[in-house]
Amino acid sequence: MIAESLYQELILEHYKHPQGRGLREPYDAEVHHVNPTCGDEVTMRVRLGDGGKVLDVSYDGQGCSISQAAASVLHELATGSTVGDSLAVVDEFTRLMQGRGQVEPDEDVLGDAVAFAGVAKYPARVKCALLAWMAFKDAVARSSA
Amino acid sequence: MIAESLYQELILEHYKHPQGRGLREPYDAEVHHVNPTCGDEVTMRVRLGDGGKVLDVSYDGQGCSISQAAASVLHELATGSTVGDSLAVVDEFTRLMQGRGQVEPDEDVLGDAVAFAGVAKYPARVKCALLAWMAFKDAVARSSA
Amino acid sequence: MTETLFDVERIRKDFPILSRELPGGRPLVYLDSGNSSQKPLQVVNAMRDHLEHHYSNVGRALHVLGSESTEAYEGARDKVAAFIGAPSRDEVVFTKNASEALNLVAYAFGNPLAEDERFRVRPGDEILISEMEHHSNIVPWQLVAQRTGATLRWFPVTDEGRLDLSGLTELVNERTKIVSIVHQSNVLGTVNPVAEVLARARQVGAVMMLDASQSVPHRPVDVAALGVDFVAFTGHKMVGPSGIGVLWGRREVLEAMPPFLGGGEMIEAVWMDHSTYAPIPHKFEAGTPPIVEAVGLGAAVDYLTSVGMDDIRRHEHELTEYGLAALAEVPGLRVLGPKTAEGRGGTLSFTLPEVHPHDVGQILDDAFGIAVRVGHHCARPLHLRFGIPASTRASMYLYNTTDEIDALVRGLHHVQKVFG
Amino acid sequence: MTETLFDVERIRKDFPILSRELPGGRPLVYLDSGNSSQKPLQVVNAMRDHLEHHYSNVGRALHVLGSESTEAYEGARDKVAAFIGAPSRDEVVFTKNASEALNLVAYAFGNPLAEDERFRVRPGDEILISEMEHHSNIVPWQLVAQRTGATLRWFPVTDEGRLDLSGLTELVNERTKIVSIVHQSNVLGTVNPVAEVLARARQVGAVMMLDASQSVPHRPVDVAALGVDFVAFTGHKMVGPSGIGVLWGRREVLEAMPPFLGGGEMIEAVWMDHSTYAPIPHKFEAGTPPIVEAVGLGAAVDYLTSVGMDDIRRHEHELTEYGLAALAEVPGLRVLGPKTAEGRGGTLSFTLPEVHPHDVGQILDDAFGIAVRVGHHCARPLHLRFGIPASTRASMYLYNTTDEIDALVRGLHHVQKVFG
Ligand SMILES: Cc1ncc(COP(=O)(O)O)c(C=O)c1O
Ligand SMILES: Cc1ncc(COP(=O)(O)O)c(C=O)c1O
Repeated sequence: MIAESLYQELILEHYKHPQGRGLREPYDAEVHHVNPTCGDEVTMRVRLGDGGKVLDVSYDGQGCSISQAAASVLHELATGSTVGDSLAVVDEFTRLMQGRGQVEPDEDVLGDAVAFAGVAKYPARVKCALLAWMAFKDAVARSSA
Repeated sequence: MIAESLYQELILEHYKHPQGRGLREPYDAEVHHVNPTCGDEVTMRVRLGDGGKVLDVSYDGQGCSISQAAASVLHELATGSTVGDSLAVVDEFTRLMQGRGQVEPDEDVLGDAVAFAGVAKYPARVKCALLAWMAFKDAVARSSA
Repeated sequence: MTETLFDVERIRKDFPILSRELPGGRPLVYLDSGNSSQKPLQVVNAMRDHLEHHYSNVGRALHVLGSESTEAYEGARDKVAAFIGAPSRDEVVFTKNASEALNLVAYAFGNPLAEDERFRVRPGDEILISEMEHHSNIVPWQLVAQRTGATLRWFPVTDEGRLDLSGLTELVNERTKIVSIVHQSNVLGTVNPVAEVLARARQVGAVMMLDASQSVPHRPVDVAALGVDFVAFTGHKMVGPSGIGVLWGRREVLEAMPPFLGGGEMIEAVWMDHSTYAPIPHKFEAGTPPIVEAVGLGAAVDYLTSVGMDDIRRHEHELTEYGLAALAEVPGLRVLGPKTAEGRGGTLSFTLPEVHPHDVGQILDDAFGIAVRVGHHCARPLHLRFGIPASTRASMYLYNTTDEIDALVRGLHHVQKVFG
Repeated sequence: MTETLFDVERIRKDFPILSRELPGGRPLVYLDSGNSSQKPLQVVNAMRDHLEHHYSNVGRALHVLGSESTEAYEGARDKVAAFIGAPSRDEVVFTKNASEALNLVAYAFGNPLAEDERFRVRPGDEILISEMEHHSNIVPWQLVAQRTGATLRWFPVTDEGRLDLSGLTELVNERTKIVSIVHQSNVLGTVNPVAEVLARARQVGAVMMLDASQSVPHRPVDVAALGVDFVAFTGHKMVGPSGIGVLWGRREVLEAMPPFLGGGEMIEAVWMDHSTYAPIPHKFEAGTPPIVEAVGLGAAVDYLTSVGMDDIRRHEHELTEYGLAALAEVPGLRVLGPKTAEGRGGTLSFTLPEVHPHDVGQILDDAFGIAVRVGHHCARPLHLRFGIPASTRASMYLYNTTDEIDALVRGLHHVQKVFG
């Protein structure tokens, strides 16, 4: 079934057991992003340390499995990484999502996030996948500002 | 050619040599009717006498051959007739014009006006044929009022 | 299979798309007609025939093609007028969709050019809608309120998805300029009681409009019998083409309104510094109208009439009963709106615990080719009222079958398995 | 036959209606494309194919048909954007026709919801159009003036049918809010000098709009090169379907405008008491858009591009030269507008002494199947300017031939014989 290309086991896993969910203190910036067309929303906090280290990515929100799993995967990839590296992942993830299924994902950069490759074929769902990731990018920009 | 059903010799004759054209005194009522979609216009005066006699129908205007010939034919039919008889002709003429080519004209009532029968098949031209006749009806109503 | 007289299999043959195979070999189960309906060959062919043999602009042209197109276009108006029981064909205004029809009326209110007292709006005047409206019957009125300082108010919705009329006499009061409500909800299926609201509107001299986008396609609607001032609906939901909608209005009220869009065809005569306007309906039809779309809508009305609107209503009523019962078997599923088929149409919106509607819709589509709508269905305030961001909606039409409802229920079980 | 490279006979085969026989065995000579153009099979088939295999509503639907329709609809926007050189696809707004596009912009001016100073209108402010406008670029501005107390002014037209720019600096002044003129006249054929007017508009900070309904179909138009703020045109005149028009606007200006029609699809989020709006272009596309019509317009743009807009312009230029020379042979015939083909398109309007245009058109049609337009062509003030109530107009397009012009001239000789 085609559905399997979208609903990878890993996505469903993250949806059912989200990693790092919940808003935590302390944090440098908090942002709230909404996808008004479907009502999905996410609140995202980041805490940065010396040398551009991402100390914590905490979040809360509601939405479909894609948007929720994407937040969970993001938490795993970004926490403990650096601002530079994590933004590189965000860029690669964005490129993959906006590639309409034509982009070959760079697994080395994306790690688990590669499971979302199938989403790129569903334009209506791309926004769901990107919601948390755009919020993260926004929050990082505000922390560093 | 189909055109011949519309442009009867008699219509062209009246167009080229309009009868009773020109505004005359005295008169009981004057009206000005316009067909805004095509710019055709007519000014119409009627003079009534005792016993509902139509003493004069005088007019001026501009427009296509159908509208001008219709005014000329109207002048001939109505002048010297009575209000009652001439309005009967107007009614029969209106019925013919609005009949979409399906109405059998009553030649006894219509006289020369029967030459316009072909116009009824051209919805866009019906208004041209009726312009002067409607103006006449209006003018008579005002004179009698 | 459903019932005896209504030959749904024969009807389905008229709709080529229904036998289309989707990628991956899935059959199509189209349960999204509340969003937009499919079109029978009769409509598609009428449009093609017109384009290939008769097309030209209307009204303005004297030649053969011009007369043929004008007759076809104005003939479609006759058909629509007869279909909704309009006292006069001149009361049928063609718009681009229901939304334009609603905005057309909204723009009359508080328009500085409105001479009729009914359309004058002062700060403190009130506009009344309901909480179950489609955005197209909310936003135009918000804009009027913002332009004029009027107050926008609304009927609440009861827990079971009916219009809450308990506050009727206070909500419809001397300050109320217009009451505009939906005839049949596009989310709940609820059919609203028009007479009661209208009676009160008449008492206070308010104008009343019905958004009939979801009723005209599905049940016999007689505008004269309804007795309201305006009725709006849309071609694409009634087996007609996109690009055309209808505003019906009572002659006297339409005549009292200022023009909306200005331009060719809506005028009587134009000078550089002023214009006079054509009589209705043309006064409200500026520019080249949706000619081929009107031809298609005329064919759609013929089609619906030949099937029979009473039979269509009955068929959908049976599907609704069947669907409500079938959905009740899905664990945890919560239907929005009336739980019985009485006073409601075949629009079944619901939520599933722990599964977001986007995921429901996606899996139904991906795995089974079942097309439903997910989201707020352009009725976000109604979803807020029920405390949910979104729902899944299966909406039915004359070509749907109980088999398709069975497929939906099977699909929902699968969804629950995936997310179990 | 005309020229060497442009294969008009091959093109004519794409338009089934052109080989239609009219009642009485007359061939069709279609010289009314300025009114509305005919459609090639490529357009008709694209629409039919969409209706039979891919149709559903756009934007809102997640399922297969929804994605296919959305891709087709938004794909049409890409095509139109490329066709007119729009810097961004988001600047292309689909309307129902050119008239709606013009009204959409007009309704922004003096709108109480306009926050941007450019759209605020006070009594004494000025709106500038010209005496050669189509009613659709006159009446919307008369309505703005009446709503706001602004003054409507206009460029006069010279005896030879050109825009009289002698008063440019006075007419475009500090009080001018908007200059809206036609790019190519639908009566005179005149192509107006945009750059000169625009330069002055920029000096005084006025917004500038072009009614390109008659230029986009007939010559390459690059909106970025033109440099104005808005361009309006319409699908049915460019071998596309009825029911769809286009407003192109510079992103920054479109973003500064208040919304026009309210409803589904133009919103971001809706609460009962307020709403936020979608980004352009959707902010201006309330309700279900003309989906199938957009698909048809996309196919029309593909078709025109495959023929080549430069070649179309050249072909029409040759027809215009030929036509002007041919008409000059008809005794007493007076052409309105430029007497040479330079800076004018293939729209040949004229009067015949002593014969009313209605009679001309009727006989051409009845006797020879020649379709021309008669009347004021929705440009009554221009006719008043020339002291005539009406004219006869032959307007040409890519599928017309010099043979057809010959037929027209023969027809006119016959007309003169009948009325001689
Ligand atoms: C110059 C011009 N402007 C505007 C229009 C109006 O276009 P539409 O009728 O598609 O709204 C037309 C055609 O009728 C036109 O020729
Ligand atoms: C109840 C209701 N009102 C209005 C509309 C708007 O119709 P359209 O999109 O054709 O303008 C719809 C459908 O979308 C609807 O369901």
